[in-house]
Amino acid sequence: MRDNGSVSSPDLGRARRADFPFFSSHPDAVYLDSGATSQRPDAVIDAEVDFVRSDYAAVHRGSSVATGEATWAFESARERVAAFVGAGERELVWTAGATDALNMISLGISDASAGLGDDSLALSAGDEIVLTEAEHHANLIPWQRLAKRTGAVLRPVGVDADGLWSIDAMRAVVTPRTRLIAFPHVSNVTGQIAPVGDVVELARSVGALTVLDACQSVPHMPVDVSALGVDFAAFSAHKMLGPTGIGALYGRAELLDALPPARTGGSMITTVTLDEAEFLPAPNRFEAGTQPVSQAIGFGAAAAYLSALGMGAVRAHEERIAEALVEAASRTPGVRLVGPAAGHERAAIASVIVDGVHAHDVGQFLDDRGVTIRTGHHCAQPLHRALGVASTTRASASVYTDLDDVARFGEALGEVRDYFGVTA
Amino acid sequence: MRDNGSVSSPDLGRARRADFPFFSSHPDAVYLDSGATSQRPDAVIDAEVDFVRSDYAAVHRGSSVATGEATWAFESARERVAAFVGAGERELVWTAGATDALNMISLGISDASAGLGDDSLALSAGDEIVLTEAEHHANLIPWQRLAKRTGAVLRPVGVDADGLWSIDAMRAVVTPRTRLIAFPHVSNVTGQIAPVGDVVELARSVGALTVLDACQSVPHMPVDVSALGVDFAAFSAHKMLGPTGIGALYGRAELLDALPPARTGGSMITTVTLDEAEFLPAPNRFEAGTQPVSQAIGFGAAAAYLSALGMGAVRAHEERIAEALVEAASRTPGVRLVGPAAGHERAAIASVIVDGVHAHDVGQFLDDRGVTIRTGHHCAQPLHRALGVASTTRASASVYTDLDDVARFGEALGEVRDYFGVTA
Amino acid sequence: MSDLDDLYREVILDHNRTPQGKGDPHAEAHSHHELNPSCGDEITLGATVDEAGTISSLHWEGQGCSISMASASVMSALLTGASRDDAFARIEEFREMLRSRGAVEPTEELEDAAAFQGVGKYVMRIKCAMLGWVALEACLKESAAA
Amino acid sequence: MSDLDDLYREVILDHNRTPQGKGDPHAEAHSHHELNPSCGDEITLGATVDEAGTISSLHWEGQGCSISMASASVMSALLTGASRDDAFARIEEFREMLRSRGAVEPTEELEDAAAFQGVGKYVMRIKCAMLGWVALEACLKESAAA
Ligand SMILES: Cc1ncc(COP(=O)(O)O)c(C=O)c1O
Ligand SMILES: Cc1ncc(COP(=O)(O)O)c(C=O)c1O
Repeated sequence: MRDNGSVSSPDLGRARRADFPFFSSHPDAVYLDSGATSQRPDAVIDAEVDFVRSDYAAVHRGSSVATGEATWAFESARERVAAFVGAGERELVWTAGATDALNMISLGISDASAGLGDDSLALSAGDEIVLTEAEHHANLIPWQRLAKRTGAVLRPVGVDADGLWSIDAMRAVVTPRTRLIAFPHVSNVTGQIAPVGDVVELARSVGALTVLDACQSVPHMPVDVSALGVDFAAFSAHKMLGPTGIGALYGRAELLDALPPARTGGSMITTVTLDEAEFLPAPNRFEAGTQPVSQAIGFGAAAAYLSALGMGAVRAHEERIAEALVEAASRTPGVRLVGPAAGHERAAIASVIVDGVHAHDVGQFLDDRGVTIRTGHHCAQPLHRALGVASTTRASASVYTDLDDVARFGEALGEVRDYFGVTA
Repeated sequence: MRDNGSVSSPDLGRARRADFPFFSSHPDAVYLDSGATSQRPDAVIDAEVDFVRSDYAAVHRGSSVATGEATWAFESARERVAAFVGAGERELVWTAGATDALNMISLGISDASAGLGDDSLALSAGDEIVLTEAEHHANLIPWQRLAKRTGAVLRPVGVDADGLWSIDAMRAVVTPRTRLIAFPHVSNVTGQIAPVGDVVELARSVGALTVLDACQSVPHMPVDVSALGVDFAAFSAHKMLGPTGIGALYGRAELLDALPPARTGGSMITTVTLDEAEFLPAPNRFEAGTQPVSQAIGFGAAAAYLSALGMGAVRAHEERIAEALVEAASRTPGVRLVGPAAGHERAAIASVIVDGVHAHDVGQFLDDRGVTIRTGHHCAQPLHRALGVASTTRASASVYTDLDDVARFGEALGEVRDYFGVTA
Repeated sequence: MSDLDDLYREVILDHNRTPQGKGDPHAEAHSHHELNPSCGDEITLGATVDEAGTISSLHWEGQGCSISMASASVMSALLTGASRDDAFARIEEFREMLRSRGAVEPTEELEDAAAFQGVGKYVMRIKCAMLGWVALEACLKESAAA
Repeated sequence: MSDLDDLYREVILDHNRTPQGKGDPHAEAHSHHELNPSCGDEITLGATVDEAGTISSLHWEGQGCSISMASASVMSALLTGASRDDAFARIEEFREMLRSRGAVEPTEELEDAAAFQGVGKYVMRIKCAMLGWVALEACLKESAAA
């Protein structure tokens, strides 16, 4: 289908499929739902399974050699994931996922505001939280709840008809009462990439904290949270070739030590009496209870796998995929592509609206053609409301995605309206 | 070492080891740390790995066939785990672990008390929360935090010199202002088994809710939460032959529908605007974000594995192990066993204090003899303070534990004081 | 017939193009709103039950995929004029057919609604097909209680 | 020598039985409390540094395993009378030896403290061995800042 003769990176795309057992089971699968969750390579599965089969033991509790070795493996995984995103070791907290990480921040600030911990992070009635209309629910509802608990006010940055927000629109919303700006590094619907530097500068100019939803960036491009200068960031392992059940919270060291832990229990304390508990410094203060131990080993292996590919190369590969996705959608009659226009920077995510055919039906048709994509509101109802639709059809890529996949997607997309008898 | 000729169940103990790859890697291991975390059988590891290798896809989001199949597998696992503990399907919430489950309750009640949700669960200043001095930190600190947020007061039920609490002592503490009673089904230090029926009756007499910490019971004996009549219960997969990174919250249907969800984000909502979000009914309202999908499959497989063994048989086996542990500890000079006296009911958990030798040193010595046990305060500092020590040495069993393991533990325990030159 | 064609039978595509029963649900004695949270599809359906227990009038509005819209349409044609008890029975039968994932054959009573049998194979679409039926069920329960 | 005997060398068991430097830490110019949260072991250590920058007096109390107690004892013997800078250097060297998991050989300067080399193999015990040393480090930093 592609006629400009460009090829994707020789090391990525089809060449990588051999590493992913999912593709041995489904050799013809066109898996374009990596934005929802990615497949896992053998290296990740084996790291976890080998650990579970031979080296499994409790970590950070007790003194046995087995515990020592398991703790060592667990902490090495932390170092690896921290290094992968440019965080210090003490700045990386294991969480149940990105959603959990974002809640950890908002619930912690709630407790700080209620006088349960360092009040440097407390919000008062009338303080403002800025976020975008493009937010995934995970980076929206926790702030709604925080606002309800503290009397703070949400100040949304609107999106345009293509679903895009701008730094100018954000500047117009930020005031001296802005205490926190939450925003998506990459939108999971439009693929828009945020001008992080500008947002950080804006936040600093009013003394606000920044919270970066890095779910869709960390798996797909080089991300260095320290260099970006954000205060907090969240991402999930399962979108970056790692296991489900684990994610990470990044926070600048002094902020993490000040943030009250929302989840409490074992292994995060120093001294506990019946009345009081004193908490450890970060990251352990946030890691109450038995941690996702084998998942951390898998997460570390995923970071190592991506590091070996090189995130610059991954981004370059996915830029070519993104271009091809845009081209495929743009050339199909009756299909409207949301997000950045052709020729503009975007992640390898393309959401489309097929005129006259509901997204569920589009999805079912593509599925029948062996093309797995995602339909629905993608946990971004406000953004879809702004786009004027209840749902869209989204294709999203990863390191194993190839231009052939995009071609198969484009082909099937071209047949949808015919099948449902919609006249062009 | 045992001389009374009794043998353990032919189906449990050594016979089961073939199912656990950990023991192929470590054929001589005496693993007596199952109270901290258990080993996983092939059936559990394979269920998860097979799913990840061939059937992996997002669940509950989108409409593809792959998603449908993954969702089906995920929900079947829920049915299995729910049935295993006598819960309805809608009454079982996946959590990151037992600690997370207990926090979900306490944080939800905090929000209810702050006016963010159904106020039938709200606490007011002066309301009382009863718990025991034997509590694991996971069932203590969340209630301390709840008390601080609401002005409620903690009323602890004390333990005696052996670390045991009694229903009489609890009766003396409960008042008409008691709104909630949190207690451990089985103490992770003493192995004491709670008189659940009496506690539930007591709670009902004053209209208080009951929260059962079932971490150390569900893996080791038949537990039917509906028959027990508790309002909430929490347990973890990794202590019952399942994966880390997942646990479960049980709640009576009407309570779960009333409890505000502490963690918010995707997949737990109906309608979301920039200002407001409406939440789904239970269990989904508590399952924000991508769930521990492959871990749920593993958890389901663990429940199936234990069901096949029969929890009655498991308990009978572990009763014999418990007896042997008590005997081994009691016969060793200079060793003090905490918890129920010989001849009394207890779980297969035995914590000891070796006169003149610190628990860490005891643990190191046993470890050198190939006996993995756990040393420390076992996340129960108040209980240890009551016992008059900072730490104890704990042996705990599971389905693969054999009387030989107990014999090796007893032997090594008998040599400890000699090695450290403590005169008898 | 391919799986896809089995899902999107001609009768479904027809009903989707020219839906029956569309009208103001709030003009009826009882109305109910149903939402499929995973895709945002929604239906508001109203029904009036006369003294004899017959569904004398039934109208709905909504937006959604072809399965949910066609299903509401087929149901309108099938159950307008039916007795409440028959309607409950048909709703239950329809649900059973879908949940059985193809194992339970529809009876003749379901008429055109039998065309939705293929939906059972697609777990994620069962909710779509049930949307209008669940809304009617709620209206009927309300009318029975009144 | 077995791994266990390498961990519990004679000098460690001796120091554990008859610890040196025990006394009231609060009588010193600076004192600091250290806790190992995983086991509850704790040490309070006090130190006085004279004008010349020499640790003129050092006392501690605490309870813990043989490794933590013997280590505090050995350190007391080694560093009482040492200059602050030498003490910082020894503390760093001791930490390096433990963290290297046996790879870094101790220098002669560490004297009896070299006996703790075997601890490095046991990840969970490194904190035990460091407990008193970390407390002294905190006291010395405070005295340097004053
Ligand atoms: C009695 C008891 N309660 C709660 C917990 C906490 O469980 P988890 O660490 O799996 O969250 C444990 C285990 O550590 C326990 O033994
Ligand atoms: C932009 C964005 N933010 C947050 C999330 C939530 O991540 P998780 O579901 O892994 O918690 C997702 C993924 O669904 C996402 O794409």
